[in-house]
Amino acid sequence: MRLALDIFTIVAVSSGAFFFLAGTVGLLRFPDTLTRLHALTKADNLGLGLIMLGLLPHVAWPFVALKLVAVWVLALVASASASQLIARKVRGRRGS
Amino acid sequence: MPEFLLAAAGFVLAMVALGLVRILRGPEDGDRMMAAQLLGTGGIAALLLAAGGGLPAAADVALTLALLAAFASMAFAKSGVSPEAYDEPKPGEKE
Amino acid sequence: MSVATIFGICAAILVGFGLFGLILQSQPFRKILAFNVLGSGIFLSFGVVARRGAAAGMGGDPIPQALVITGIVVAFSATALAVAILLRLFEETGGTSLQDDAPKGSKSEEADD
Amino acid sequence: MSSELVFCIGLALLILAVAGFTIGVKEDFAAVVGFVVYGLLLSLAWMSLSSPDVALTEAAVGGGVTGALLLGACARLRTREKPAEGHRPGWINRGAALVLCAGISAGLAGVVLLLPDPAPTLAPPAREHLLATGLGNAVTAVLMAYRALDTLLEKVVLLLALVAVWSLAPDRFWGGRPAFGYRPEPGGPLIFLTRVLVPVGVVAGIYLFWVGADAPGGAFAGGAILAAMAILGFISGLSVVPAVNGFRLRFVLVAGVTVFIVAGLAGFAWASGFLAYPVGFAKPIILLIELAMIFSIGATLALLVAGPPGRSLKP
Repeated sequence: MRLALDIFTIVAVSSGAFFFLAGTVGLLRFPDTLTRLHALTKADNLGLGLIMLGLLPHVAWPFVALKLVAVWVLALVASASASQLIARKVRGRRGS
Repeated sequence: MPEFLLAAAGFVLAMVALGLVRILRGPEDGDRMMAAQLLGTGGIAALLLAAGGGLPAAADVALTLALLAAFASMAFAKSGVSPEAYDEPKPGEKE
Repeated sequence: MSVATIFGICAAILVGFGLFGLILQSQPFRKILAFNVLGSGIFLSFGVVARRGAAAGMGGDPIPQALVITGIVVAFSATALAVAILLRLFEETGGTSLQDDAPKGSKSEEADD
Repeated sequence: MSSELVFCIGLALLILAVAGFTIGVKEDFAAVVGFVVYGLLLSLAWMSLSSPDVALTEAAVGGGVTGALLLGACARLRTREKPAEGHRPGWINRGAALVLCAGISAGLAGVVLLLPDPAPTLAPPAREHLLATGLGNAVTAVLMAYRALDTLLEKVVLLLALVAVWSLAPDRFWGGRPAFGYRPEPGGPLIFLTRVLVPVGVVAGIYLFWVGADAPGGAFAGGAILAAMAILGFISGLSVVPAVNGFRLRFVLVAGVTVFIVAGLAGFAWASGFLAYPVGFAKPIILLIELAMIFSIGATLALLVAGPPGRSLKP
């Protein structure tokens, strides 16, 4: 059981870290602002989510686990809306 | 396992740190803001990974950071709009 | 080599960076930022002292930590005041240069906020 | 070398790089973004130094209200053409400054490295008297009991700073609303986000104050989060910055200091002197003071960001 959980953690955290790698590569290599934004959201949502998922078996108390889920949900809502805001700002500057 | 989590924390931090090159290069302010946003998320991940789920306080710090993660972006979104949008006098206000 | 040593050196260099920016940046806005970097370097060195004083089952000496907590908030209020002064200056004169009516070489009134 | 050390070295280098960037970069906006990032990294550093209370405060102040303040200021300063670059200091001056700063850094680093090895610490006495306060968090005990006078004066400093900011208002705006805040855009993401985040943030702020008695947290971190939520309301346009001469606003602003002073004076009656707490009742009194403080701190920080009264930028 222990081993299975550890393997689960390693897989989840590694894939989360991969999304951060992908997000960074996208942020650096993609040609314009809006496509970069697309790369960023992947890291924000999936990367953090997978890492949280991987950490869940390791937390000491259920309440802390709840907080981790709350962190992810907050980050999800916040980063999705923030991306919208940044995109609108970028588009607004181009449009006018 | 703690070693692995710490290594993962280092990796994530290194990745988002690389992303900071965008602050340097721009070219638009939006790009710079994005790098900060990415570092915010990556910082939360690194913080929790480094604590390895052990420290309850780390979850509180992460919660604070997550709550304020989009804060700078939100302030940025409005920052170009001048507050003069606010101009007409309101009733009951001293002039 | 310990965590405290690493951040101690980091804090010392931060203070140097901040001071350098404070002296050499010509725009007051940037001086404010530099001043904050300087301040946070000093806070961090407090943190190092706290960390080295770990005893009695605590991760660090609580007194420097408490000092830093109040310090962070006071540093913020000083920054807010400096920014407000700067914006007012900008409103009045249309610029933020400190050099216009001051003799060259005398640098800052912002510096000691 | 353990992997923790490697992580810390990496973090320290990153902090230095971002700090150097903030100081040296040409664009003001890039410097501000760098500074926001820098605050976030510092909060990680505080966690590594096992000071979670400071990490919380730094996260809330550095990541929240400071970012809003500086981004707003930067945008306002950019609204017109930037004045011509100020005179650049000559090579001699730069060299002298470099030598001076390097010297100070080296001196400080030396002092840090040469600290006596069992470093002087007040942790044991702080731990010893913790029981008498009824608190579980030594940092809160220092702030609210052992060195309560410092905290009280620090609150007064915050108020003075706010008065100083307000006094920068032109006469014709005195008593009015700060020129901060925008019209709401119905249906925009900002409105949505504000509606989602503010309730969570208010709960989180009060939660931090509440657990601060026994675990990392406290009134300063909680107050800073409340301030951030108030600012969110202002920038989304869902709430309006109150006029500075409003009675209710001023009541909230001074509530923390007032409760603190009253509790301090009561110390003469129920214990041995100013800011002394009666045995067994220290914790409820401290919580009461903190409860008043968290709202005062929140209001003060939010209004510091909002700036002096004045509804138009036009001179």
